[in-house]
Amino acid sequence: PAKAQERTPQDPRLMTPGKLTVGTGDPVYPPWMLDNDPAAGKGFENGLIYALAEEMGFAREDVVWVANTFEQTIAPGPKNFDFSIQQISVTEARAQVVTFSQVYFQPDKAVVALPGSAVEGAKSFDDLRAARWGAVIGTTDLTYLENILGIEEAAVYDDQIGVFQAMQAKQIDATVVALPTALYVTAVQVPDAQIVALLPPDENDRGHGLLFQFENPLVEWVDEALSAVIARGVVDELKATYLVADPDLPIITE
Amino acid sequence: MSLPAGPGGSPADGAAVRRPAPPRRRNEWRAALVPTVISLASVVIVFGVLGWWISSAEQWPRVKLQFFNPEAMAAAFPRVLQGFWISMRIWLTALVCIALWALVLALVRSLRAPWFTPFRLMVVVYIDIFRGIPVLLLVLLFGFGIPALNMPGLPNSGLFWGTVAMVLSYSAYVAEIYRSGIDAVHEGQRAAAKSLGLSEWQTMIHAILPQAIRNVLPALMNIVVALQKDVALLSVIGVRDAVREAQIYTATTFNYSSLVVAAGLFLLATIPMARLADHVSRKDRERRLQRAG
Amino acid sequence: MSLPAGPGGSPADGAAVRRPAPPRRRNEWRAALVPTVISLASVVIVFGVLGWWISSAEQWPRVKLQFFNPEAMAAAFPRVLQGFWISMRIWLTALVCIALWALVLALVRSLRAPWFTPFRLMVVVYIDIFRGIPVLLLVLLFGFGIPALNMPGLPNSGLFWGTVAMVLSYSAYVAEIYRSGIDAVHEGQRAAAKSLGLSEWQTMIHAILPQAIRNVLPALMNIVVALQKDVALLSVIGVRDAVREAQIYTATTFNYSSLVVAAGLFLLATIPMARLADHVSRKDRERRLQRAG
Amino acid sequence: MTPRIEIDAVTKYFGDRLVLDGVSLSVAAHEVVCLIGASGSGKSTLLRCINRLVEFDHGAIRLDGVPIDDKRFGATGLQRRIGIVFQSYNLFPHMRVIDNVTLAPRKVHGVPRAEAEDRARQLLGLFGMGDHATSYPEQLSGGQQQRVAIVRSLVSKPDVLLLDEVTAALDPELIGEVLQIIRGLKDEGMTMVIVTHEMGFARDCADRVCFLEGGRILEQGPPRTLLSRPENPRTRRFLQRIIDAGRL
Amino acid sequence: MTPRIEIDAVTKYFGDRLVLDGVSLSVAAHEVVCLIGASGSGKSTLLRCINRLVEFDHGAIRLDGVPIDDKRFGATGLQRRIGIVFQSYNLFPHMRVIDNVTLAPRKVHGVPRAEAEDRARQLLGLFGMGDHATSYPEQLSGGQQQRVAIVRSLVSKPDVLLLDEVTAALDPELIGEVLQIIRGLKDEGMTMVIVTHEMGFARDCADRVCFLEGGRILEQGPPRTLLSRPENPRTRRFLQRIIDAGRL
Ligand SMILES: Nc1ncnc2c1ncn2[C@@H]1O[C@H](COP(=O)(O)OP(=O)(O)OP(=O)(O)O)[C@@H](O)[C@H]1O
Ligand SMILES: Nc1ncnc2c1ncn2[C@@H]1O[C@H](COP(=O)(O)OP(=O)(O)OP(=O)(O)O)[C@@H](O)[C@H]1O
Ligand SMILES: [Mg+2]
Ligand SMILES: [Mg+2]
Repeated sequence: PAKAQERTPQDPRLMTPGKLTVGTGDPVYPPWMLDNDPAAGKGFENGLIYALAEEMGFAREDVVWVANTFEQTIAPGPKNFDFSIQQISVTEARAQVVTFSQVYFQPDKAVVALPGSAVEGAKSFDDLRAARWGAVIGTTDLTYLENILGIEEAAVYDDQIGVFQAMQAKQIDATVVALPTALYVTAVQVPDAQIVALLPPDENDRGHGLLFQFENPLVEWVDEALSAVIARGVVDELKATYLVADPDLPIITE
Repeated sequence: MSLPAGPGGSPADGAAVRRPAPPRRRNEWRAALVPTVISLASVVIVFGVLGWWISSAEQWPRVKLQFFNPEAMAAAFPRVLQGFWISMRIWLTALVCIALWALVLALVRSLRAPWFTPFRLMVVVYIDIFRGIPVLLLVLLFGFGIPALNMPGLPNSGLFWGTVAMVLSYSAYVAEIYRSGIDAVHEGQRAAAKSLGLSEWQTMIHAILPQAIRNVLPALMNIVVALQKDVALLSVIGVRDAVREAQIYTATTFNYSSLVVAAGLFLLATIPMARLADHVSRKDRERRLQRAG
Repeated sequence: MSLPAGPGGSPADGAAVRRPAPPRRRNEWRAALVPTVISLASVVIVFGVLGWWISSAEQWPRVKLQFFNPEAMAAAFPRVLQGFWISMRIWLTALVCIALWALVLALVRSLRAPWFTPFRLMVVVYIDIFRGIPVLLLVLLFGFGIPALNMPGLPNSGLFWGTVAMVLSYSAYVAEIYRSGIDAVHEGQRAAAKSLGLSEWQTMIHAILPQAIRNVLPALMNIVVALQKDVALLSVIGVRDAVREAQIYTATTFNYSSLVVAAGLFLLATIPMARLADHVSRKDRERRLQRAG
Repeated sequence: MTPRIEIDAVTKYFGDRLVLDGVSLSVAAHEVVCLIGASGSGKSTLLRCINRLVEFDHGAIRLDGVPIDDKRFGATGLQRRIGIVFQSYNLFPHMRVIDNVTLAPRKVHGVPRAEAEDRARQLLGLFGMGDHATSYPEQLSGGQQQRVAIVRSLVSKPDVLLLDEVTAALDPELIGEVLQIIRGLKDEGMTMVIVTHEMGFARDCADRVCFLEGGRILEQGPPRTLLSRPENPRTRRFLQRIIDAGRL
Repeated sequence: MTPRIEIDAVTKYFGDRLVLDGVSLSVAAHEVVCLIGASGSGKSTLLRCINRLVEFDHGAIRLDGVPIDDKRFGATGLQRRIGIVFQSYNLFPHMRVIDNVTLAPRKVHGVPRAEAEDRARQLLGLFGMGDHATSYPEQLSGGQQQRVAIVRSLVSKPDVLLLDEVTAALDPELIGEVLQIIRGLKDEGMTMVIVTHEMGFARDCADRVCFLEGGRILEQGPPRTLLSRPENPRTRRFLQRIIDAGRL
């Protein structure tokens, strides 16, 4: 009977059969999720989850959100969620200790700085290398700075607020962030700051995926549902709603 | 004139003639008045100039907005207070456990019988290691590692194991403080207790420890105050203490005022305690000076 | 038989008859052997069972993979070592500054002249506040707040101001430790120094402080060790110390072994120091027991 | 009759230093023996060997014929029967006088608090310290502290009292006070071994005086004989120096 | 001739407690005055007033006619001219003997180290401590420590030496040793004020003995007179108790 219930909302392999338990950050940031409230369904990531849940046969109220710190999400041992969504990039090393779904989104990177900074009017990577950089720990932004731009001594902060504080204190000139985050920060949180340029994607960064406990058997089922959702154009729709960029921004490629 | 004056000569204070002693000179206060005024004035001036200088900086309003914003403080207060209760509960629990476990460590390190030699050594190693390893790592190792092992019979709560890690780490520090207090108690006290027939254990409890702890009260207060804030380390394993709540607010609003609120709450809790410890030390010292009959 | 034995009677030790004294009893070691063996064995057994129990847990390989993975350690090592040098540099600089500034605070709090009353009060307030506020907040306030003010003439390096914040905070703790050491120096030492014509200042420097610091060596060692790890707090303002480098590795690979590497480096630095401090204390104590002539 | 205390060729090393070199001495019940000798001659060490504060290397010490490390004494029997008073009093500064005195009865001998305090108050009263039961030691004068220390060692009704330079830290007036108390104990028949520098007191009070040097008893005898006509030249030299210092 | 030290109706309170009650005393150059009296009678306080370790409330103390708080002495002039030795030695335990002795000359009086050490070694040799210059105080016996303390106060060539129960913590043999040294100082003409409980020494050595009680000088006179035929009944009672204690 258990086998028969697999791949239904009553799947015994779920944290709580009948519920889809989804981990996320604490707090959650726009535009990934708006208003620090995943359950409201406003935002790119929670929008995606509700579409996915529907695809898997869950009712909207059967989606249960659990807030976790980054450390809790990556800790060994049993997790308190079926999977977690938190702009987590899929990499080889990480895949040794957790299991990822397929990639659902590959963000562009953007250079953000205050007006009058050293990166304003930069035309090439060489121009960018002359500036002082900062990034947030646990993101692929730092890897991007080091591997693509070749910046050695980037400062690393706990969160975006640290990065922008350092910018205002004139301790760094600019940062690289995922474009959606850049859009939100420059629009709402630090209106002074602006997107200076867009950067090409990192081939080694495969993009965001859902994070499962290592060798969680649910992956197949979720992957299938995710493919269906992507095929339906849901992701593109969400991108258009929450993650649009100014088409006139300059792009620096080398 | 090397001849000594006789008892009758020179201004000797005869026992028969008894003048009343002049009253105690009361102008000590007045003597201290001028310097007090001057130094208070200098303090006011120094701080005034500093304050004026800072607040006249062009960027001051922005910094003020981000660190000392009354509205943000008010908004953050309820959540931070809620976290503060959690901080306090963990803090008090950990304090009790640390006090006891550190005592065990210190006692083992202070016992003299040959039976204890290897245990003494173990305690030295324990202290070196647990003091040397960053608490953060211990919290991660215990808070995630042990529950992950999924051992039957062991509790599974990250909070529990995180607190255990804090206790193990802080105990190493406190044990060293206890030990310095115990070492400072005079050897004669041990001899006296032993000669009364007290066992080594009773000697410790009744004779040595009460004196040892008084010896190191300020250092212990340091630990008590530091621990209160280090409870925040448990936030990596998901505990929402005061600092964590403040940081969540900070991260969402890009405003540090919530941390100032948390700091205010900590001060409210620690300052009375610091004053109490001072008071105890002072009374102790005074008793030592004042002698009856 | 209440009559005392005369000098000639009973086994009196005549000065004329001189037997060689029996040699010192050397079996103290042997007396300690059995308990040593037993307790060592018990230690081995306890740890053996614990180790076996943990490593037999079904999930142990996974925990081991994330915390004690030799490959990850090797991979993280160069970056962590690089961060470790930064930690060490900040640590040593801060240690020197803390030692001096805390000394000033402790001295002001210990001076007796009425001139100093308001300054004494200020120091009490300073200690209460800087000890009570989370270092994290101070580091943020100084590391971001002051440079953001953009004041002419002030450096705007976050590292500089973050270190200043650490120094201000830790000095409050160390000042309290110094003070307890100063209070423990016997009053007679002050009187002696004063009677030799030493000024209050010289009395402190030459007579009181050297004794005070010896009194509180273990508590000071605690601070030295704790500070080394708390340098990691500067990482919130972007400093890449050993812990931060380890965390970066952890965040990219989801593997905590890098933190174990950092812990190992810290232990390498602190254990020899702790042994040195113990050695100094022990020699001090031994000198006190051993008397010439 | 077996002597109350029998010290039989006791040898003690501290590290490699020979501190007691085959000391033999027996003390009868109700006898008062004074130990005199230069600083470092081993007087305190000998006294501390008797109640096992110090473990010796060779020889034997017997109390009423039973070796002091015999199992028959149990954990605390020896301490109950042999009290010691130290030069520096060694009262517990964090306890009131009454708690200092009743600590051993209550914690070691299991006497109920009320009973222990009754007896303690009675003894304190006897020694003129009735009013100070609730004072802390630091609030008392040296003589008062020393009296409390004596009461503390008497409260368990020991058979033997060991006194180690109990007057050395006192001023002359207080010395008189404490010596008077010891005389009283002698009159009541207490067996005592007393280390003292008060030769006058030794002369008045002791049944026997022993002169120690270099960890050996060089000479012993009734006080009148030993203090006035010492046989050993070293004893003579020691006493001469004491006389020079204005004592005796 | 002005007296070397002139104490003129000095009154001192500790809190509300009257400790010195209008004490007047003058000490001529080369005179040795002994202060005796019960514990708490104010002897140490009087001594400490003389070199300003304690500030008094009323009255005046003059050194060679100059008030001791006069600006003419500067910061350290008084301490250079008046040395004091304490009962508990108060040597600095973290300094070697030679550093203890040369601290004041080097740091206060600006004597170069070599010169200061030369003089110190010479004095230490004089007092039989030449071999112990590099020992730490804790490695010395009480008598040796006390000798170092005396050397330390003599090294700046003071005109007056104040001695506060310098033998109280010593055993009788060491007492003799230290008293011998003080006799030597007297023979060299040092002006001294000595608080002592050694009546024998006071009798031999003092030019005058003062008996203090309750912060007042009740009686003073040449030692033979005061110690043998005291006029004041309280002095008599005090001396009687000392005699009972076996001293004098
Ligand atoms: N715990 C100890 N460790 C090492 N040596 C010690 C110890 N206790 C005493 N000694 C040494 O043993 C010797 C005898 O000491 P003891 O205290 O018995 O002498 P004493 O006759 O009582 O002298 P005093 O009159 O100074 O009290 C001394 O040389 C002393 O330094
Ligand atoms: N610093 C102080 N604070 C308060 N009271 C003090 C202080 N120093 C001394 N006294 C008190 O002043 C009185 C006189 O003390 P002082 O030390 O001069 O006596 P003394 O004659 O030297 O006695 P002793 O023979 O015990 O040394 C005592 O009652 C003492 O308690
Ligand atoms: Mg002794
Ligand atoms: Mg005195």
